Amino acid sequence: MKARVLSNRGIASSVYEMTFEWKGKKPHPGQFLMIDCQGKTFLKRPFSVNDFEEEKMTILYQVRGEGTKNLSQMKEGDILEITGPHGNGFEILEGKRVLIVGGGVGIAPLLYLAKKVKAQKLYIALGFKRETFLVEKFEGLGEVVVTTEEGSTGRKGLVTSVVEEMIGEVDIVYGCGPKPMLKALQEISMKANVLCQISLEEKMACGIGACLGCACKVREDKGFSYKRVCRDGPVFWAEEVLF
Amino acid sequence: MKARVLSNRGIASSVYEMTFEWKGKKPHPGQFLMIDCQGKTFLKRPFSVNDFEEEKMTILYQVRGEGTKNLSQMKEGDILEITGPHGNGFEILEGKRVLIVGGGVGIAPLLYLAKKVKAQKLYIALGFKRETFLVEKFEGLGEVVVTTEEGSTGRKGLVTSVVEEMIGEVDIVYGCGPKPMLKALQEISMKANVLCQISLEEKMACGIGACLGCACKVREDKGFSYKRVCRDGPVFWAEEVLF
Amino acid sequence: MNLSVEIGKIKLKNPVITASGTFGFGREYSEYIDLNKLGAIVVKGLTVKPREGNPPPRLFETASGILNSIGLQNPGVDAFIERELPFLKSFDVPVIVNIAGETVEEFVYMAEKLDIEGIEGIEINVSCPNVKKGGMAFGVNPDDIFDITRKVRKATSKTVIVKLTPNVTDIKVCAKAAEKGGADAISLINTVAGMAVDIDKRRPVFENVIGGLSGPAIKPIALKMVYEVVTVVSIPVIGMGGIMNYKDALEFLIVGARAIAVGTCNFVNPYCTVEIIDGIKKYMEENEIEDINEIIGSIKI
Amino acid sequence: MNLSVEIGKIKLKNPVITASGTFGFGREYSEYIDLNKLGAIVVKGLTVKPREGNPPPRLFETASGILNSIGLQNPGVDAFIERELPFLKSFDVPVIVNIAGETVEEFVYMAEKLDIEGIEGIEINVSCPNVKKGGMAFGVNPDDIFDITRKVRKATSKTVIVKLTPNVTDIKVCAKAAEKGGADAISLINTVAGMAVDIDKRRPVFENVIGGLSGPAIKPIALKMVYEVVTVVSIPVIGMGGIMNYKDALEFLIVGARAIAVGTCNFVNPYCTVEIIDGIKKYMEENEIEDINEIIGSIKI
Ligand SMILES: Cc1cc2nc3c(=O)[nH]c(=O)nc-3n(C[C@H](O)[C@H](O)[C@H](O)COP(=O)(O)OP(=O)(O)OC[C@H]3O[C@@H](n4cnc5c(N)ncnc54)[C@H](O)[C@@H]3O)c2cc1C
Ligand SMILES: Cc1cc2nc3c(=O)[nH]c(=O)nc-3n(C[C@H](O)[C@H](O)[C@H](O)COP(=O)(O)OP(=O)(O)OC[C@H]3O[C@@H](n4cnc5c(N)ncnc54)[C@H](O)[C@@H]3O)c2cc1C
Ligand SMILES: Cc1cc2nc3c(=O)[nH]c(=O)nc-3n(C[C@H](O)[C@H](O)[C@H](O)COP(=O)(O)O)c2cc1C
Ligand SMILES: Cc1cc2nc3c(=O)[nH]c(=O)nc-3n(C[C@H](O)[C@H](O)[C@H](O)COP(=O)(O)O)c2cc1C
Ligand code: FES
Ligand code: FES
Repeated sequence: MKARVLSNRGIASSVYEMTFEWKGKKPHPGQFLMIDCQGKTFLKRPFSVNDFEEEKMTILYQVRGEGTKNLSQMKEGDILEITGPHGNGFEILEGKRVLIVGGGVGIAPLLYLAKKVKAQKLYIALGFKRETFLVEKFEGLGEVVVTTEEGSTGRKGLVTSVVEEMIGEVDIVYGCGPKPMLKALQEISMKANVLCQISLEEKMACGIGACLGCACKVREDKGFSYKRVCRDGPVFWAEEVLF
Repeated sequence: MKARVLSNRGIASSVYEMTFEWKGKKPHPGQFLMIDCQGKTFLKRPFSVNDFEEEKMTILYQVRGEGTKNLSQMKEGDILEITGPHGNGFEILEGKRVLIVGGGVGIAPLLYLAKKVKAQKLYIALGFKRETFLVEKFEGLGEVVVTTEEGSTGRKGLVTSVVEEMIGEVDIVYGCGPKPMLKALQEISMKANVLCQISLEEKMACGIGACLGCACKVREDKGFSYKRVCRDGPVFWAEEVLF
Repeated sequence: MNLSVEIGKIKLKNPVITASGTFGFGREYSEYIDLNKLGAIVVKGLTVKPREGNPPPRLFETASGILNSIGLQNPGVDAFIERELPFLKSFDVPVIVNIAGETVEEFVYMAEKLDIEGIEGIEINVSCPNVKKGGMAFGVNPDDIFDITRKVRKATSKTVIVKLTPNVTDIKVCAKAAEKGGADAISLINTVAGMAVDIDKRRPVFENVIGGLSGPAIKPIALKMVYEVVTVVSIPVIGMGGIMNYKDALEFLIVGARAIAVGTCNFVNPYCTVEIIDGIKKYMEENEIEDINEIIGSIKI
Repeated sequence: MNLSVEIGKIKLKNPVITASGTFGFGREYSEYIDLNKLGAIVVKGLTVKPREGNPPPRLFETASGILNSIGLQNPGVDAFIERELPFLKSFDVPVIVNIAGETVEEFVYMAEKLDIEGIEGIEINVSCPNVKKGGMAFGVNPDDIFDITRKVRKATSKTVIVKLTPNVTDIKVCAKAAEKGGADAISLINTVAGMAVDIDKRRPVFENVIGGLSGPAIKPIALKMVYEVVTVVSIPVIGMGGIMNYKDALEFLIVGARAIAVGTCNFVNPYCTVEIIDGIKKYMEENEIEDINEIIGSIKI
């Protein structure tokens, strides 16, 4: 599907926010889009839905390689080729005490989730290395705690320390961020016997479940199997994932 | 070398004129540039110098494939990667009666030539299928005759018919255009024993004479040899070319 | 206008097939395109027992291509028959099953099991470069190709297609061995063996070290091999490798492929197979070609 | 910081070489870069007699690569010595001469002729896929490789490098044959055989039908073969195929290439060899690597 870029701006060093027209299906929080980043890239690249409202889609992305670099150079009026929304998204259990945990650019899918989560009580913990971004958009949606590694903004330390403190007060945790963070969420939530869903990343080709390229190891009765991050995920119950 | 696009506009159906800043060497008429057309193209593409004045280079190009399509979408401020000027260019013999003959987008190198040719008398014959372009820029530089195949503008017929009529009144012919036209120029000029230089095209990789990819068959004492369009040309004395 | 072609006993509405392993069992793509429009569907390679496949990462993007190291993850031949075949049977499109054995006996076992209604062809994958014990060893040796083909031929009433690996000195010898073994058709090329290194970790990108290269990067290689094979066998050839659009498809048909398969392109554009069919139709209209068979093998050397 | 490496008796300032046929005899590129900065220059393939080469078109752009059908156009070994070598000798850079014979005797003849001052190495091109009678036949047969290598080895005092074709089932066997024949080093890969068709004319793009594929498209194939060869020979390996930047170069060095050659990239960017040298230096600085030899073969499997 073709989509017209409405805006594209840097919001932190090498982090951009892009909005584009969206005439396709309405996304569910945690779902992602496959975007042709043009230039010399060959495959489309996956990006989470950061926000969505009547025909306007937002993504938040970090420049990492050729594809994201090309994206960052796009301007209003440019046309993108996109498929999606893909994947399962977060399972929303209404009326719970919810903790949303994001690390770095992993906060991307969590804004739209925070808007749609229908919690009884919503805590939002956002962890950054040094520079923070997008925090203001979370404010008002729940009780926001920010951490930075050196304490330049908010609490000093890792966002998982916040989770450790609060785990007793919530019914479910939703997380997205770097692998070590997700692993910590898995441990903390399993120990506390609290529900936890995490959004994973893996290299993707098709994004729809056909190529079996985006394998993620999950627990099975008899041992393990590989699930597809793009179709069976990207969101998994933390307890089933084998890191 | 990086060059900033100053303007890029369509001047006829699928024919564009682009100008860009040029801090490189001053070109000689008939020389060409190798331009990275970006997108999925791999090799640079050759384009003749259409015009040049103090740090401003102009090319005229027709959209034919991926590369020229990408070029046509560039905007002011975009940055191009370019090498050149390459090739020998036209040999300018001062004070002669000159006939410049162009066919279609082959007129590209002839504008800059017409400006620099220092003729005693300058005739310019420009042939088009139907739509004409750039003619106004040639006016004032010499006596201009335009032909179109159906006679929609100017004389009806092929530009070579003009050459046949005028060959007796000139000392040298310079030509650029489709192969059949160049072949006709070769025949007419050789029959009339008039000097004639033609600018050839061939697929290019390096553009500087190293890959031997742009072979053009030329007469040799003992038979033939292949010369390099990019380095030994693109301009050849018509009599030496074996079509 | 006739677009239909025949591969062995299989009648295809048009010469556009899906390449094994790039189209799953059709389910995912059925959300994007009408499967009934396809010439045929070749399903993901099956093994006797279910296989978990290789650990991630399994994919790596290269210049105009991808390296994959999926490791033949599949539910096994029984689960395929039980869980996937019924879905495929609900469409009016020939189903070809790709099988990857580790021994000749396994190939024969699967061919027998799959000699059932709803399946029209068996594609013998003697060439998957990802399984250490399996494919590779067979695919490069003409005698093995002959042997497997002959035994599978005996074990099934279906059209037998032998899929060749490009990682050989002389693909013609392999093709002739398959023909002599009784193959109804030959398909090629499978992926080209390749590798990538993570320079930060100084490790191969894949645990298996070697992966299979596919996509437009390999198209010239594929086209050359299809051309060579067509000149030495009289059975139909299914050409594939890097086909991204109808023009690429036409190149393969012109050199003599009776049908073409689209693989990696499905990942880039899930609508591509149908777009290629439409593109071929349009080309035929514009060039006033009545029958696709006028294009097939029409190359002038 | 040490960037120098040794290939046989040749000492290279750094491991970056130009690939034969992509750098002419150095003249054209000397207008862009300082040839003294290069590890070595390998010149265009030479034949006993001058060769005119193939009729145009000789080039065709493919996805991330090019097909070429130059047909070994060159002035012949005598004219090289007379007209090109003096220019090359004016630089402080090892010159390696690539030779392409049509018979073993021709290889030996050229090797003897070139056993002169100003030349440091002979690269035996047993693999040029463009000449019908020549290269191909030798390059795929280990016995021929052994034979040519042995005889050239005897005919010259220079470092002997055998350049292998990738168009074989098992490159390891070819590499071992070259080593056994007395080669000082092995270089690979030459171009991959490929083809393209003009769908309007329904003709092959090249009169020769088949061309040689080079450029980033083939990098994964090249890297895999270099890796394989390194594991089976103990002589140095020069890796090439699709190298476009210092990261690509590092991949080859990490898998074990003692030096790397840059081919097609020169066409895209005439400054690329020097940029690659600078890139490797910067990488070593940033990673506090004192000696390039710490990188070579450092892959962890
Ligand atoms: C379901 C999903 C959702 C995602 N959502 C977002 C998002 O909202 N915002 C965002 O900035 N990024 C997101 N990513 C990651 C994003 O897809 C990659 O950063 C992007 O593909 C990199 O492309 P590139 O061409 O710039 O880099 P490349 O040159 O392809 O790679 C640069 C680096 O990024 C790594 N990388 C490449 N692709 C992936 C991938 N698919 N997953 C993880 N790492 C990768 C590479 O290993 C390499 O180290 C998501 C990934 C997945 C799987
Ligand atoms: C010395 C020289 C000067 C040139 N000057 C101009 C100019 O001033 N203006 C202009 O419009 N064009 C010029 N050309 C032609 C121009 O280079 C090609 O049109 C361009 O490379 C096509 O690139 P593409 O990616 O758009 O098309 P592609 O997809 O590469 O090809 C599209 C079509 O163009 C043909 N083509 C591609 N490259 C060349 C080539 N180098 N020569 C001839 N045909 C080719 C192909 O065979 C094909 O039919 C010149 C060519 C040469 C050799
Ligand atoms: C992810 C992936 C999985 C594949 N799995 C199989 C397989 O199971 N069996 C098989 O015979 N070929 C398999 N192939 C090879 C393709 O069917 C095809 O031969 C190859 O990819 C070349 O075509 P393409 O360039 O159009 O992809 C696979 C290819 C890819 C990319
Ligand atoms: C135009 C061209 C001409 C070539 N000529 C020769 C040659 O004369 N002798 C030779 O051994 N290899 C020749 N090669 C092969 C290159 O040296 C190199 O092995 C190959 O191109 C792969 O490297 P690359 O991808 O970096 O170009 C040639 C390659 C190209 C593209
Ligand atoms: S990306 Fe293809 S199955 Fe997930
Ligand atoms: S383009 Fe390379 S020699 Fe002319």
